[in-house]
Amino acid sequence: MSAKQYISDVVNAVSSLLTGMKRTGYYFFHHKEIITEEYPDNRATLKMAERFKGEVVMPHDENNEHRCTGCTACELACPNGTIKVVTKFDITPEGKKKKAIDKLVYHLELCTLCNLCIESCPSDAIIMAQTFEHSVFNRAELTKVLNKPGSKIMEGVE
Amino acid sequence: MLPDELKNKITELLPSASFEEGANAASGWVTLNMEAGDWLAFATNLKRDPSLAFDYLFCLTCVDWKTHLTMVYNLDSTTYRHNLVVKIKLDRNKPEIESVSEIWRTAEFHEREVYEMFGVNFLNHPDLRLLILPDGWEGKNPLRKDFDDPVNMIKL
Amino acid sequence: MYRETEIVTDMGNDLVINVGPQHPATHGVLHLVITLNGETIKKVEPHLGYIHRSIEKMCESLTYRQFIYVTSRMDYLSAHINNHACALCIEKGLGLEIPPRAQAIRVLMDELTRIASHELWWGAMAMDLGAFTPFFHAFRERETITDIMEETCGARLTMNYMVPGGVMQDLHPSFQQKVKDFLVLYKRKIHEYDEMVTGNVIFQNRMKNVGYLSPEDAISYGVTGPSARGSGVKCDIRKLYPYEIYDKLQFDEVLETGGDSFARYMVRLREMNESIKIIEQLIDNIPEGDFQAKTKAVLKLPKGEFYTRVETARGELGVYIVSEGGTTPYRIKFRSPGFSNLSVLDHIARGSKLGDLVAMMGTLDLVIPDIDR
Amino acid sequence: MWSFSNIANQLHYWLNDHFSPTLTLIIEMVLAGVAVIGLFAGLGLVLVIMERKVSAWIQLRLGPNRVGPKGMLQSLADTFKLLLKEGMTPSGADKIMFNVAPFIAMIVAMLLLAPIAFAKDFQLWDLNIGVLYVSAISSVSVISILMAGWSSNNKYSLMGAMRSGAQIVSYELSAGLSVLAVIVMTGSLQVSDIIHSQADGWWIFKGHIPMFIAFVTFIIAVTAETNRAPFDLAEAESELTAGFHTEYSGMKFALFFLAEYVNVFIVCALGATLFLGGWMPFHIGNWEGFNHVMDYIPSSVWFFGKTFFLIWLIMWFRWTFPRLRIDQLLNLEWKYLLPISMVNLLLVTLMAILKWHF
Repeated sequence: MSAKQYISDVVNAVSSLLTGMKRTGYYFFHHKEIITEEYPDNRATLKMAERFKGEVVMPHDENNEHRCTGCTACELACPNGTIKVVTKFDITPEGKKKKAIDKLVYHLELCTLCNLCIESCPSDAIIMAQTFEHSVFNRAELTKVLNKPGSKIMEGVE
Repeated sequence: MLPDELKNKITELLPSASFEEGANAASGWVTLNMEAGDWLAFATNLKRDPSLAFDYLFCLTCVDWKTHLTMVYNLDSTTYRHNLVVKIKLDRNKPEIESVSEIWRTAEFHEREVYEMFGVNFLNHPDLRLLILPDGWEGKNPLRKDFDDPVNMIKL
Repeated sequence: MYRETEIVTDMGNDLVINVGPQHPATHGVLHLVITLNGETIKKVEPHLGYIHRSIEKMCESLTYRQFIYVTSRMDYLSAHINNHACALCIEKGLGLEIPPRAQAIRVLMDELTRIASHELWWGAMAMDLGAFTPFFHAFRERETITDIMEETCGARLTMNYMVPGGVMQDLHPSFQQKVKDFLVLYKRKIHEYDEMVTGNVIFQNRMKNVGYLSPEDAISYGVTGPSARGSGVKCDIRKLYPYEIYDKLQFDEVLETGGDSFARYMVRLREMNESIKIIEQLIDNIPEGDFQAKTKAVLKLPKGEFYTRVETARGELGVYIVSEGGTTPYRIKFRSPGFSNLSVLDHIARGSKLGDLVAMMGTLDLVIPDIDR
Repeated sequence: MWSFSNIANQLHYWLNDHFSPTLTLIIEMVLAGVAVIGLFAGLGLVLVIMERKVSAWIQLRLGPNRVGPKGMLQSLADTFKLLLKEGMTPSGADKIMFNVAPFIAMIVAMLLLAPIAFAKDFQLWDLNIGVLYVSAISSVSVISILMAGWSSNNKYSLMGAMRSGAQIVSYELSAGLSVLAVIVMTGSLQVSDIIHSQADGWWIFKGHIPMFIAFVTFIIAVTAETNRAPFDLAEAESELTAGFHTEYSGMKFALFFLAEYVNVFIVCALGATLFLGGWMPFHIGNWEGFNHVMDYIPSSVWFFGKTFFLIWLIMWFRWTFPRLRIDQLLNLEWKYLLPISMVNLLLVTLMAILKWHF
């Protein structure tokens, strides 16, 4: 190795190191570039994307009515057995028997949030909610019944 | 090489080869059935022959057909870019086949995987040990169709 | 019944150390048994299976629509591309025509995933070499991509946005604008990657002439993706066996001839720019129309075998479906890139120093769930 | 201006008036010991929080900001946590050596605080071979690392310790040679003499380029000697998990941790003393007015300002550069730093003989 090359090696090495230090030094003094989100503190302003898949919920209107017919399409579509539809038979005013849901049991602890149940639902009875703080102290709390007590199916949904 | 030329060339090398129509039709790949005994010599030819030059084994796996096992070798040539699928029937009770890890080094890991998942014994494999299953594994081969594990497999 | 690992009692002058299953450099639960002579590596022996979930067995009991989501859990960094490969294979079996809009969306998402994956690789690799700062800087850009994903697909990492016949939902109305914003941000920040890491003399010394992989060995060991392209092997499936609309797009296959860790590093950095090129071509030209082809509610593949090859961020992913004509696959095999890429580690690591091992593992870009499946 | 020497002298006289000379000496020693332990703990806390803040800002983060005002009490809380944790000893370890090693690291760090002049006339022990004392004692720290690595009965620890041994021994050379450059200029090993010789300007300015080169070599060498990134091969997280202190937990780990930070402080204080004038304010030749203004800034502010500037520099290195490999580390020392500092020392000697410096 010639002396000239030796010196140029040292100079190049030092200059490459200084380039990196310039970049990190820039960020050291420019605190506006900080990207930390102070999560629990910014709950009020935190807005999730509207399509965010948090958990499966069943929307009810003001009369405590939902759109679920109990067709078990979601149960069949689910890869993990997350949804269990328990059906019962209602008597309609005309005196006919009609299938309806008793309970729609949803196991959040098994759910992979793949959206297949929502896609498969023919009457748009279930949707994805944007909640994400799911931790609970008791695992049993993750098993949810999606239809509210005393709810019934909306008029005109088949 | 076009599929028909490839078939002719292979028939030259291995007269006993029978071609399977329909399988892999969507990919347009030549599919070949052969006996386990000829495999090592034939594989060497596939790699060495300058007009074939199958130097890239991109997939090696096994299928359990309940009556027999089928080894499936998917080959590609980086010079000519033609593909070949080789299928070899094995006896399900005593599956044995020559290892091709000397020809395609990638086969070493894939064969170890097939060894533990299907129980195929690869002859002259340099290091045929359990790769994925834990040491001291007792019981059947997990990917065989009759494998049953009531503890860890949840039936839906 | 099986042969087992021999328990070595007399090691002579060798030092056998276990790197993993819990080790900072393996980014997961990979277990390498390394035989050392001083600081020099004599042998690397991978022990797998710590997170093997037997996805292939699981898929055998799931329907064609259902099993796609499971593949997100293989190579979680290119989850979208894995789903894409499965969807392609099913479509091949069904003989489905995909609407052009769906194809464009799929390719856009693929390339965004590829950039996100390479960004994370870049940060993690610099962290392996002892520079912690790049990790956070890479995440700044990656975060914008995951936000775009979240907006359109509803999830950040395991999107499950693919269905046989197209994509699950149409693009979010703000998608185009957000991607354009990302392109601006990316172009403003990409030179910092070179300033902080690529040009750094310590980094170059750590990477150059480390872990040399010859083209012949790369092919023989089945190494694919950027790791093989670093050795000059043309193996980009997007170019060789184009799927979707890749044959209509202008982009280059990135090749380096060095074969060492630095070449593999440069391939990945340059590949991000190629992905940016693809996104730029597509973002203003997304065709109008359906985002999903009409399919039956229950899919049944005809009897036969179907194989698709797709280029993920790590290399070639093969999906091999054997169908008996039912609603579930009879046998499914995933040829994951990580598994083959790992097999070459012993070959290239012999004779180098222990500190080089992290550089090699970093540039092979091993994702452990991809290896274990 | 008031100075520490007045307080110290008054205390000394007061003690002498009330107690016998022997008792006075004992009391003074105890006081000094308490001061050093307090300083040791205090410095550790301050430096840990500083490192976390520096790294956070470089990495686009906020850093600790929950405990106390702006997170300033975070390291205190961490210390309490470490105190409460169980200090485990692995069953295969050499128990005595394993438990003694962190204390050796701590004692070395404390001993090194003795000859440092924190302010004008504020020095525990102004011995006539102060610089030599520092070089000599700091070499002992490698023993604690080797002990920890060997006695842990862990291969990672052993490798970390061996690397550390090779590293510290070789980097001692160039650190010593660059210190020698200042000593050649000053002609004294006494810390107070070195500081006084810089009354008309710091050595880094007075000594032309060779002195600057000596300063740079010194900073690189001490970064390596204190096992800080990019030379943190003894710990090398991604290779050896935690290197020599893999098996340590609780307060024993905390002692290693604190000793590392105190060592950083000491080498930076030494660098500030040798090259940047210690507590000596910034003086330019014979600009009387300017020098007078500078004298109004307390000497302790000068000393700590310079020291913390150097510490910040070393932290900046750590959060920017990747780690070297072991052979590259030794190459850097034997092929680059050592020849450069040797030639440099010749130049400095020539300058000193010919009185070329200012």
